Amino acid sequence: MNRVKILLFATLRDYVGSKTIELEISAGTTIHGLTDLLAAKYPRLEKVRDSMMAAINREYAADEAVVPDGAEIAFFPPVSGG
Amino acid sequence: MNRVKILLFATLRDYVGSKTIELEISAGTTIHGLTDLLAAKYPRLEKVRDSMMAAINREYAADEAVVPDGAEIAFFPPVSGG
Amino acid sequence: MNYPTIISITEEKLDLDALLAQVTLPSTGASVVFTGIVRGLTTRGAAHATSHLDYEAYQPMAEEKMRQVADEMRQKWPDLQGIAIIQRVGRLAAGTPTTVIACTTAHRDTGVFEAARYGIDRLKEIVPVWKKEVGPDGEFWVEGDHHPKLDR
Amino acid sequence: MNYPTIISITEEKLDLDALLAQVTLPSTGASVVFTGIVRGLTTRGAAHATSHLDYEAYQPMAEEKMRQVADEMRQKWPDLQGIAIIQRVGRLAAGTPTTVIACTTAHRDTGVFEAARYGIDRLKEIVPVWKKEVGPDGEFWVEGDHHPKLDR
Repeated sequence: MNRVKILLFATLRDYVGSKTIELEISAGTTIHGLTDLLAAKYPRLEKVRDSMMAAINREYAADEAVVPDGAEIAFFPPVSGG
Repeated sequence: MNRVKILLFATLRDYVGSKTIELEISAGTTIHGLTDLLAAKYPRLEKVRDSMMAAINREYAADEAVVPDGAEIAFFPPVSGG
Repeated sequence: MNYPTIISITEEKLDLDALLAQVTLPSTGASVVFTGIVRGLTTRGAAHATSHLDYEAYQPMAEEKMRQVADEMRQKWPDLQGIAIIQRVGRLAAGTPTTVIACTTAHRDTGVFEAARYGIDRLKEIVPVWKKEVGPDGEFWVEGDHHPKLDR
Repeated sequence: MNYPTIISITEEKLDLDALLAQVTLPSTGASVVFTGIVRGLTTRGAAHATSHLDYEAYQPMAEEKMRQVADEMRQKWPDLQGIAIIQRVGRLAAGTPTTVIACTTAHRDTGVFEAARYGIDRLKEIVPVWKKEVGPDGEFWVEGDHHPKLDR
Protein backbone atom coordinates (compact mmCIF):
# COMPACT_ATOMS: atom_id res chain seq x y z
CA MET A 1 0.00 0.00 0.00
CA ASN A 2 1.10 3.55 -0.78
CA ARG A 3 0.00 6.61 1.09
CA VAL A 4 -0.96 9.42 -1.32
CA LYS A 5 -1.66 13.03 -0.57
CA ILE A 6 -4.47 14.53 -2.61
CA LEU A 7 -5.08 18.23 -3.18
CA LEU A 8 -8.66 19.39 -3.74
CA PHE A 9 -9.83 22.67 -5.21
CA ALA A 10 -12.97 24.79 -5.54
CA THR A 11 -16.25 22.83 -5.36
CA LEU A 12 -14.44 19.54 -4.72
CA ARG A 13 -12.80 21.00 -1.63
CA ASP A 14 -16.22 22.11 -0.42
CA TYR A 15 -17.69 18.64 -1.06
CA VAL A 16 -14.86 16.86 0.76
CA GLY A 17 -14.60 19.51 3.45
CA SER A 18 -10.82 19.69 3.32
CA LYS A 19 -8.02 21.11 1.15
CA THR A 20 -5.94 17.98 1.32
CA ILE A 21 -6.63 14.39 2.23
CA GLU A 22 -4.47 11.31 2.50
CA LEU A 23 -5.47 7.86 1.30
CA GLU A 24 -3.94 4.38 1.31
CA ILE A 25 -3.92 2.92 -2.17
CA SER A 26 -2.50 -0.26 -3.58
CA ALA A 27 0.28 -0.13 -6.13
CA GLY A 28 -1.09 0.09 -9.66
CA THR A 29 -4.13 2.16 -8.70
CA THR A 30 -5.25 4.37 -11.57
CA ILE A 31 -6.83 7.82 -11.46
CA HIS A 32 -10.09 6.04 -12.20
CA GLY A 33 -9.59 3.72 -9.24
CA LEU A 34 -8.63 6.61 -7.01
CA THR A 35 -11.77 8.47 -8.07
CA ASP A 36 -13.82 5.38 -7.06
CA LEU A 37 -12.20 5.40 -3.64
CA LEU A 38 -12.86 9.11 -3.19
CA ALA A 39 -16.47 8.90 -4.34
CA ALA A 40 -17.09 6.00 -1.97
CA LYS A 41 -15.68 7.98 0.95
CA TYR A 42 -17.23 11.33 -0.01
CA PRO A 43 -20.61 10.58 -1.65
CA ARG A 44 -21.14 14.23 -2.73
CA LEU A 45 -18.40 13.64 -5.31
CA GLU A 46 -20.49 11.01 -7.08
CA LYS A 47 -22.61 13.50 -9.03
CA VAL A 48 -19.59 15.49 -10.28
CA ARG A 49 -17.15 12.68 -10.96
CA ASP A 50 -17.73 12.80 -14.71
CA SER A 51 -16.49 16.38 -14.87
CA MET A 52 -13.69 16.02 -12.29
CA MET A 53 -10.21 16.58 -13.61
CA ALA A 54 -7.09 15.03 -12.18
CA ALA A 55 -3.44 16.01 -12.20
CA ILE A 56 -0.39 13.91 -11.39
CA ASN A 57 2.65 15.98 -10.54
CA ARG A 58 0.99 19.13 -11.92
CA GLU A 59 0.15 17.62 -15.30
CA TYR A 60 -3.32 16.63 -16.46
CA ALA A 61 -3.78 12.88 -16.08
CA ALA A 62 -6.18 10.56 -17.88
CA ASP A 63 -8.46 8.12 -16.04
CA GLU A 64 -6.25 5.20 -16.97
CA ALA A 65 -3.02 6.80 -15.68
CA VAL A 66 -1.39 4.88 -12.83
CA VAL A 67 -0.70 6.92 -9.69
CA PRO A 68 3.06 6.80 -9.09
CA ASP A 69 4.48 6.40 -5.62
CA GLY A 70 5.08 9.72 -3.91
CA ALA A 71 3.29 11.74 -6.60
CA GLU A 72 1.43 15.00 -6.02
CA ILE A 73 -2.19 14.28 -6.94
CA ALA A 74 -4.87 16.93 -7.41
CA PHE A 75 -8.57 16.79 -8.28
CA PHE A 76 -10.52 19.81 -9.39
CA PRO A 77 -13.52 20.91 -11.43
CA PRO A 78 -13.18 22.37 -14.94
CA VAL A 79 -11.07 25.52 -14.69
CA SER A 80 -12.71 28.93 -14.73
CA GLY A 81 -9.93 31.48 -14.48
CA GLY A 82 -9.48 34.56 -16.56
CA MET B 1 -11.26 86.71 -56.13
CA ASN B 2 -11.31 84.94 -52.77
CA ARG B 3 -8.46 84.92 -50.33
CA VAL B 4 -7.88 81.40 -48.94
CA LYS B 5 -5.71 80.35 -46.07
CA ILE B 6 -3.92 77.06 -46.61
CA LEU B 7 -2.42 74.86 -43.87
CA LEU B 8 0.60 72.74 -44.75
CA PHE B 9 1.97 69.76 -42.85
CA ALA B 10 5.06 67.56 -42.64
CA THR B 11 7.14 67.43 -45.87
CA LEU B 12 4.84 69.89 -47.62
CA ARG B 13 5.52 72.49 -44.97
CA ASP B 14 9.25 71.91 -45.42
CA TYR B 15 8.93 72.29 -49.20
CA VAL B 16 6.91 75.50 -48.94
CA GLY B 17 8.90 76.83 -46.01
CA SER B 18 5.84 77.90 -44.05
CA LYS B 19 3.02 76.40 -41.94
CA THR B 20 0.34 78.50 -43.56
CA ILE B 21 0.11 80.54 -46.72
CA GLU B 22 -2.57 82.74 -48.23
CA LEU B 23 -3.50 82.80 -51.89
CA GLU B 24 -5.94 84.73 -54.08
CA ILE B 25 -8.11 82.35 -56.06
CA SER B 26 -11.03 82.91 -58.36
CA ALA B 27 -14.47 81.63 -57.45
CA GLY B 28 -14.98 78.07 -58.67
CA THR B 29 -11.35 77.04 -58.21
CA THR B 30 -11.06 73.32 -57.50
CA ILE B 31 -8.54 71.49 -55.33
CA HIS B 32 -6.86 70.48 -58.56
CA GLY B 33 -6.62 74.11 -59.65
CA LEU B 34 -5.35 75.17 -56.25
CA THR B 35 -2.70 72.46 -56.45
CA ASP B 36 -1.62 73.88 -59.82
CA LEU B 37 -1.27 77.33 -58.30
CA LEU B 38 0.75 75.99 -55.37
CA ALA B 39 3.04 73.89 -57.55
CA ALA B 40 3.67 76.90 -59.82
CA LYS B 41 4.61 79.04 -56.84
CA TYR B 42 6.56 76.34 -54.93
CA PRO B 43 8.26 74.12 -57.57
CA ARG B 44 9.39 71.55 -54.98
CA LEU B 45 5.75 70.49 -54.68
CA GLU B 46 5.67 69.36 -58.31
CA LYS B 47 7.33 66.00 -57.66
CA VAL B 48 4.95 65.11 -54.76
CA ARG B 49 1.70 66.47 -56.11
CA ASP B 50 0.40 63.05 -57.07
CA SER B 51 0.57 61.88 -53.48
CA MET B 52 -0.57 65.16 -51.89
CA MET B 53 -3.84 64.96 -49.98
CA ALA B 54 -6.21 67.85 -49.49
CA ALA B 55 -8.84 68.65 -46.89
CA ILE B 56 -11.63 71.21 -47.02
CA ASN B 57 -12.98 72.11 -43.60
CA ARG B 58 -11.22 69.10 -42.06
CA GLU B 59 -12.69 66.56 -44.45
CA TYR B 60 -10.77 64.83 -47.23
CA ALA B 61 -11.48 66.51 -50.55
CA ALA B 62 -11.21 65.12 -54.06
CA ASP B 63 -9.33 66.92 -56.85
CA GLU B 64 -12.55 68.04 -58.44
CA ALA B 65 -14.00 69.57 -55.24
CA VAL B 66 -14.60 73.32 -55.45
CA VAL B 67 -12.95 75.40 -52.73
CA PRO B 68 -15.74 77.20 -50.86
CA ASP B 69 -15.36 80.80 -49.78
CA GLY B 70 -13.89 81.11 -46.30
CA ALA B 71 -13.05 77.39 -46.03
CA GLU B 72 -10.14 75.94 -44.05
CA ILE B 73 -7.92 74.24 -46.62
CA ALA B 74 -5.06 71.88 -45.78
CA PHE B 75 -2.55 69.98 -47.87
CA PHE B 76 -0.46 67.14 -46.52
CA PRO B 77 1.37 63.94 -47.46
CA PRO B 78 -0.10 60.48 -46.81
CA VAL B 79 -0.62 60.12 -43.07
CA SER B 80 1.84 58.13 -40.97
CA GLY B 81 0.57 58.24 -37.39
CA GLY B 82 0.31 55.37 -35.02
CA MET C 1 17.69 36.42 -28.91
CA ASN C 2 16.46 36.42 -25.36
CA TYR C 3 12.77 37.30 -25.29
CA PRO C 4 11.09 38.01 -21.96
CA THR C 5 8.34 35.69 -20.76
CA ILE C 6 6.66 36.90 -17.61
CA ILE C 7 4.39 34.48 -15.76
CA SER C 8 2.78 35.53 -12.53
CA ILE C 9 -0.01 34.63 -10.15
CA THR C 10 -0.37 37.54 -7.81
CA GLU C 11 -2.61 39.21 -5.27
CA GLU C 12 -1.20 42.61 -6.25
CA LYS C 13 -3.00 45.21 -8.34
CA LEU C 14 -2.03 44.98 -12.01
CA ASP C 15 0.13 47.77 -13.43
CA LEU C 16 -0.31 47.72 -17.20
CA ASP C 17 2.24 50.44 -17.97
CA ALA C 18 4.97 48.71 -15.99
CA LEU C 19 4.04 45.38 -17.54
CA LEU C 20 4.16 46.79 -21.06
CA ALA C 21 7.61 48.24 -20.38
CA GLN C 22 8.77 44.78 -19.27
CA VAL C 23 7.79 43.20 -22.59
CA THR C 24 9.03 46.08 -24.78
CA LEU C 25 12.32 45.45 -26.59
CA PRO C 26 14.34 47.90 -28.71
CA SER C 27 12.78 46.30 -31.79
CA THR C 28 9.18 46.40 -30.49
CA GLY C 29 6.65 48.45 -32.45
CA ALA C 30 3.30 46.99 -31.38
CA SER C 31 1.70 45.50 -28.30
CA VAL C 32 -1.65 43.98 -27.50
CA VAL C 33 -2.81 43.74 -23.91
CA PHE C 34 -5.92 41.70 -23.25
CA THR C 35 -7.44 42.19 -19.82
CA GLY C 36 -10.22 40.19 -18.21
CA ILE C 37 -12.33 42.27 -15.86
CA VAL C 38 -14.76 41.31 -13.07
CA ARG C 39 -18.20 41.94 -14.54
CA GLY C 40 -20.56 43.58 -12.08
CA LEU C 41 -23.57 43.02 -14.33
CA THR C 42 -23.98 40.00 -16.58
CA THR C 43 -26.75 39.85 -19.15
CA ARG C 44 -25.72 36.83 -21.25
CA GLY C 45 -27.26 33.56 -20.02
CA ALA C 46 -28.73 33.90 -16.53
CA ALA C 47 -28.65 37.65 -15.92
CA HIS C 48 -27.21 38.54 -12.54
CA ALA C 49 -25.22 41.02 -10.50
CA THR C 50 -21.82 40.29 -9.00
CA SER C 51 -20.25 42.27 -6.20
CA HIS C 52 -16.95 40.40 -6.30
CA LEU C 53 -15.20 37.20 -7.27
CA ASP C 54 -12.93 35.07 -5.12
CA TYR C 55 -10.12 33.66 -7.24
CA GLU C 56 -8.18 30.59 -6.27
CA ALA C 57 -5.31 28.87 -8.08
CA TYR C 58 -3.51 25.57 -7.87
CA GLN C 59 -0.46 27.76 -7.95
CA PRO C 60 2.48 25.59 -9.02
CA MET C 61 0.49 23.81 -11.71
CA ALA C 62 -1.11 27.07 -12.83
CA GLU C 63 2.33 28.60 -13.32
CA GLU C 64 3.46 25.60 -15.34
CA LYS C 65 0.35 25.75 -17.51
CA MET C 66 0.72 29.52 -18.03
CA ARG C 67 4.25 28.83 -19.22
CA GLN C 68 2.86 26.18 -21.57
CA VAL C 69 0.41 28.74 -22.97
CA ALA C 70 3.30 31.16 -23.60
CA ASP C 71 5.30 28.39 -25.29
CA GLU C 72 2.35 27.55 -27.54
CA MET C 73 1.98 31.24 -28.44
CA ARG C 74 5.65 31.45 -29.44
CA GLN C 75 5.40 28.26 -31.45
CA LYS C 76 2.38 29.46 -33.41
CA TRP C 77 3.56 33.06 -33.84
CA PRO C 78 7.36 32.97 -34.07
CA ASP C 79 7.55 36.76 -34.51
CA LEU C 80 6.35 37.33 -30.94
CA GLN C 81 8.83 39.17 -28.76
CA GLY C 82 7.76 39.65 -25.13
CA ILE C 83 4.90 37.74 -23.48
CA ALA C 84 3.32 38.38 -20.10
CA ILE C 85 0.59 36.19 -18.63
CA ILE C 86 -0.71 37.35 -15.27
CA GLN C 87 -3.54 35.97 -13.18
CA ARG C 88 -4.61 37.97 -10.21
CA VAL C 89 -6.11 35.94 -7.34
CA GLY C 90 -7.89 36.70 -4.09
CA ARG C 91 -11.03 38.75 -3.65
CA LEU C 92 -11.61 41.06 -6.59
CA ALA C 93 -14.40 43.61 -6.82
CA ALA C 94 -16.51 44.30 -9.90
CA GLY C 95 -14.59 46.46 -12.38
CA THR C 96 -11.19 45.07 -11.40
CA PRO C 97 -8.79 43.71 -14.04
CA THR C 98 -8.08 40.08 -13.18
CA THR C 99 -6.03 38.58 -15.98
CA VAL C 100 -3.58 40.02 -18.46
CA ILE C 101 -2.26 38.50 -21.65
CA ALA C 102 0.25 40.95 -23.11
CA CYS C 103 2.46 40.40 -26.12
CA THR C 104 4.67 42.45 -28.37
CA THR C 105 5.98 42.28 -31.93
CA ALA C 106 7.97 44.53 -34.24
CA HIS C 107 4.91 45.17 -36.42
CA ARG C 108 1.19 44.82 -35.78
CA ASP C 109 0.60 42.38 -38.65
CA THR C 110 2.74 39.49 -37.44
CA GLY C 111 0.39 37.79 -35.00
CA VAL C 112 0.28 40.05 -31.96
CA PHE C 113 -3.54 40.25 -31.95
CA GLU C 114 -4.02 36.58 -32.79
CA ALA C 115 -1.53 35.46 -30.13
CA ALA C 116 -3.21 37.48 -27.38
CA ARG C 117 -6.58 36.02 -28.35
CA TYR C 118 -5.17 32.51 -28.36
CA GLY C 119 -3.49 33.14 -25.01
CA ILE C 120 -6.66 34.06 -23.16
CA ASP C 121 -8.60 31.21 -24.78
CA ARG C 122 -5.95 28.71 -23.67
CA LEU C 123 -5.65 30.22 -20.21
CA LYS C 124 -9.35 29.63 -19.71
CA GLU C 125 -9.00 26.05 -20.96
CA ILE C 126 -5.97 24.70 -19.18
CA VAL C 127 -4.79 26.92 -16.33
CA PRO C 128 -6.11 25.60 -12.99
CA VAL C 129 -7.74 28.69 -11.56
CA TRP C 130 -11.29 28.90 -10.26
CA LYS C 131 -13.58 31.68 -9.20
CA LYS C 132 -16.45 31.88 -6.81
CA GLU C 133 -19.02 34.50 -7.58
CA VAL C 134 -20.45 36.51 -4.71
CA GLY C 135 -23.54 38.61 -5.33
CA PRO C 136 -26.85 39.64 -3.86
CA ASP C 137 -28.24 36.10 -4.45
CA GLY C 138 -25.50 34.30 -2.56
CA GLU C 139 -22.28 32.69 -3.71
CA PHE C 140 -21.48 29.91 -6.14
CA TRP C 141 -18.48 28.47 -7.91
CA VAL C 142 -18.20 29.24 -11.59
CA GLU C 143 -17.24 26.19 -13.61
CA GLY C 144 -15.59 26.15 -16.99
CA ASP C 145 -16.91 23.93 -19.72
CA HIS C 146 -13.60 22.66 -21.08
CA HIS C 147 -12.30 19.21 -20.22
CA PRO C 148 -8.64 18.84 -21.20
CA LYS C 149 -8.87 15.09 -20.53
CA LEU C 150 -11.09 14.79 -23.56
CA ASP C 151 -8.64 16.67 -25.82
CA ARG C 152 -5.81 14.26 -25.68
CA MET D 1 -26.96 53.28 -22.88
CA ASN D 2 -24.28 55.92 -22.81
CA TYR D 3 -20.99 54.35 -23.79
CA PRO D 4 -17.77 56.33 -23.30
CA THR D 5 -15.76 57.34 -26.36
CA ILE D 6 -12.48 58.97 -25.46
CA ILE D 7 -10.57 60.76 -28.21
CA SER D 8 -7.37 62.55 -27.40
CA ILE D 9 -4.26 63.99 -29.00
CA THR D 10 -1.85 64.68 -26.23
CA GLU D 11 1.75 65.40 -25.35
CA GLU D 12 1.29 63.65 -22.00
CA LYS D 13 2.62 60.23 -21.10
CA LEU D 14 -0.01 57.54 -21.61
CA ASP D 15 -1.49 55.92 -18.50
CA LEU D 16 -2.98 52.60 -19.55
CA ASP D 17 -4.48 51.70 -16.19
CA ALA D 18 -6.31 55.02 -15.92
CA LEU D 19 -7.44 54.72 -19.52
CA LEU D 20 -8.75 51.20 -19.01
CA ALA D 21 -10.73 52.36 -15.97
CA GLN D 22 -12.31 55.09 -18.10
CA VAL D 23 -13.65 52.59 -20.64
CA THR D 24 -14.74 49.97 -18.06
CA LEU D 25 -18.47 49.82 -17.38
CA PRO D 26 -20.31 47.71 -14.78
CA SER D 27 -21.07 45.19 -17.55
CA THR D 28 -17.50 45.05 -18.93
CA GLY D 29 -15.70 41.70 -18.81
CA ALA D 30 -12.98 42.07 -21.45
CA SER D 31 -10.70 44.74 -22.82
CA VAL D 32 -8.13 44.91 -25.57
CA VAL D 33 -5.54 47.66 -25.57
CA PHE D 34 -3.40 47.99 -28.66
CA THR D 35 -0.35 50.19 -28.26
CA GLY D 36 2.00 51.44 -30.94
CA ILE D 37 5.54 51.89 -29.70
CA VAL D 38 8.52 53.83 -31.11
CA ARG D 39 10.81 51.14 -32.55
CA GLY D 40 14.46 51.80 -31.77
CA LEU D 41 15.60 49.08 -34.18
CA THR D 42 13.83 48.26 -37.42
CA THR D 43 14.77 45.20 -39.44
CA ARG D 44 11.91 44.96 -41.93
CA GLY D 45 12.65 46.81 -45.20
CA ALA D 46 15.62 49.17 -44.89
CA ALA D 47 17.12 48.19 -41.53
CA HIS D 48 17.89 51.18 -39.36
CA ALA D 49 18.11 52.58 -35.87
CA THR D 50 15.84 55.31 -34.51
CA SER D 51 16.59 57.43 -31.49
CA HIS D 52 13.24 59.21 -31.51
CA LEU D 53 10.25 60.28 -33.57
CA ASP D 54 8.75 63.75 -33.82
CA TYR D 55 4.96 63.44 -34.12
CA GLU D 56 2.83 66.19 -35.57
CA ALA D 57 -0.95 66.29 -36.03
CA TYR D 58 -3.44 68.42 -37.88
CA GLN D 59 -5.19 68.48 -34.58
CA PRO D 60 -8.82 69.45 -35.22
CA MET D 61 -9.09 67.21 -38.28
CA ALA D 62 -7.24 64.41 -36.52
CA GLU D 63 -9.73 64.52 -33.66
CA GLU D 64 -12.64 64.39 -36.08
CA LYS D 65 -11.11 61.45 -37.93
CA MET D 66 -10.39 59.60 -34.68
CA ARG D 67 -14.05 60.06 -33.80
CA GLN D 68 -14.94 58.66 -37.23
CA VAL D 69 -12.77 55.61 -36.53
CA ALA D 70 -14.59 55.07 -33.22
CA ASP D 71 -17.96 55.42 -34.97
CA GLU D 72 -16.94 52.87 -37.59
CA MET D 73 -15.83 50.48 -34.83
CA ARG D 74 -19.21 50.78 -33.10
CA GLN D 75 -21.06 50.28 -36.34
CA LYS D 76 -19.14 47.11 -37.20
CA TRP D 77 -19.10 45.69 -33.66
CA PRO D 78 -22.31 46.82 -31.96
CA ASP D 79 -21.38 44.98 -28.76
CA LEU D 80 -18.50 47.37 -28.09
CA GLN D 81 -18.83 49.31 -24.84
CA GLY D 82 -16.06 51.84 -24.20
CA ILE D 83 -13.60 53.05 -26.84
CA ALA D 84 -10.48 55.14 -26.35
CA ILE D 85 -8.31 56.35 -29.21
CA ILE D 86 -5.25 58.30 -28.15
CA GLN D 87 -2.40 59.67 -30.23
CA ARG D 88 0.56 61.05 -28.42
CA VAL D 89 2.45 63.80 -30.26
CA GLY D 90 5.73 65.65 -29.77
CA ARG D 91 9.19 64.15 -29.46
CA LEU D 92 9.02 60.50 -28.40
CA ALA D 93 12.02 58.33 -27.64
CA ALA D 94 12.48 54.72 -28.74
CA GLY D 95 10.47 52.38 -26.50
CA THR D 96 7.72 54.92 -25.82
CA PRO D 97 4.04 54.03 -26.38
CA THR D 98 2.65 56.49 -28.95
CA THR D 99 -0.87 55.40 -29.83
CA VAL D 100 -3.55 53.52 -27.96
CA ILE D 101 -6.67 51.88 -29.28
CA ALA D 102 -8.57 50.49 -26.29
CA CYS D 103 -11.99 48.93 -26.33
CA THR D 104 -14.18 46.92 -24.00
CA THR D 105 -17.01 44.41 -24.27
CA ALA D 106 -18.98 42.21 -21.90
CA HIS D 107 -17.33 39.05 -23.29
CA ARG D 108 -14.13 38.48 -25.25
CA ASP D 109 -15.87 36.83 -28.22
CA THR D 110 -18.01 39.76 -29.38
CA GLY D 111 -15.50 41.71 -31.44
CA VAL D 112 -13.18 43.35 -28.92
CA PHE D 113 -10.02 41.98 -30.59
CA GLU D 114 -11.28 42.60 -34.13
CA ALA D 115 -12.38 46.14 -33.30
CA ALA D 116 -9.01 47.10 -31.81
CA ARG D 117 -7.26 45.73 -34.88
CA TYR D 118 -9.58 47.62 -37.19
CA GLY D 119 -9.12 50.78 -35.14
CA ILE D 120 -5.34 50.90 -35.48
CA ASP D 121 -5.53 50.04 -39.19
CA ARG D 122 -7.97 52.87 -39.80
CA LEU D 123 -6.04 55.32 -37.63
CA LYS D 124 -3.01 54.73 -39.80
CA GLU D 125 -5.10 55.24 -42.94
CA ILE D 126 -7.17 58.33 -42.27
CA VAL D 127 -6.01 60.25 -39.19
CA PRO D 128 -3.78 63.18 -40.23
CA VAL D 129 -0.71 62.60 -38.09
CA TRP D 130 2.86 62.42 -39.37
CA LYS D 131 6.14 61.44 -37.88
CA LYS D 132 9.70 62.42 -38.60
CA GLU D 133 12.27 59.83 -37.79
CA VAL D 134 15.51 60.95 -36.17
CA GLY D 135 18.41 58.54 -36.03
CA PRO D 136 22.15 58.27 -36.43
CA ASP D 137 21.77 58.72 -40.22
CA GLY D 138 19.84 61.98 -40.02
CA GLU D 139 16.15 62.74 -40.06
CA PHE D 140 13.40 62.10 -42.55
CA TRP D 141 9.63 62.19 -42.70
CA VAL D 142 7.89 58.83 -42.70
CA GLU D 143 5.11 58.69 -45.26
CA GLY D 144 2.13 56.39 -45.20
CA ASP D 145 1.12 54.55 -48.32
CA HIS D 146 -2.62 55.00 -48.08
CA HIS D 147 -4.44 57.59 -50.20
CA PRO D 148 -7.99 58.13 -48.95
CA LYS D 149 -8.78 60.15 -52.09
CA LEU D 150 -8.56 56.96 -54.07
CA ASP D 151 -10.98 55.08 -51.76
CA ARG D 152 -14.03 57.11 -52.33
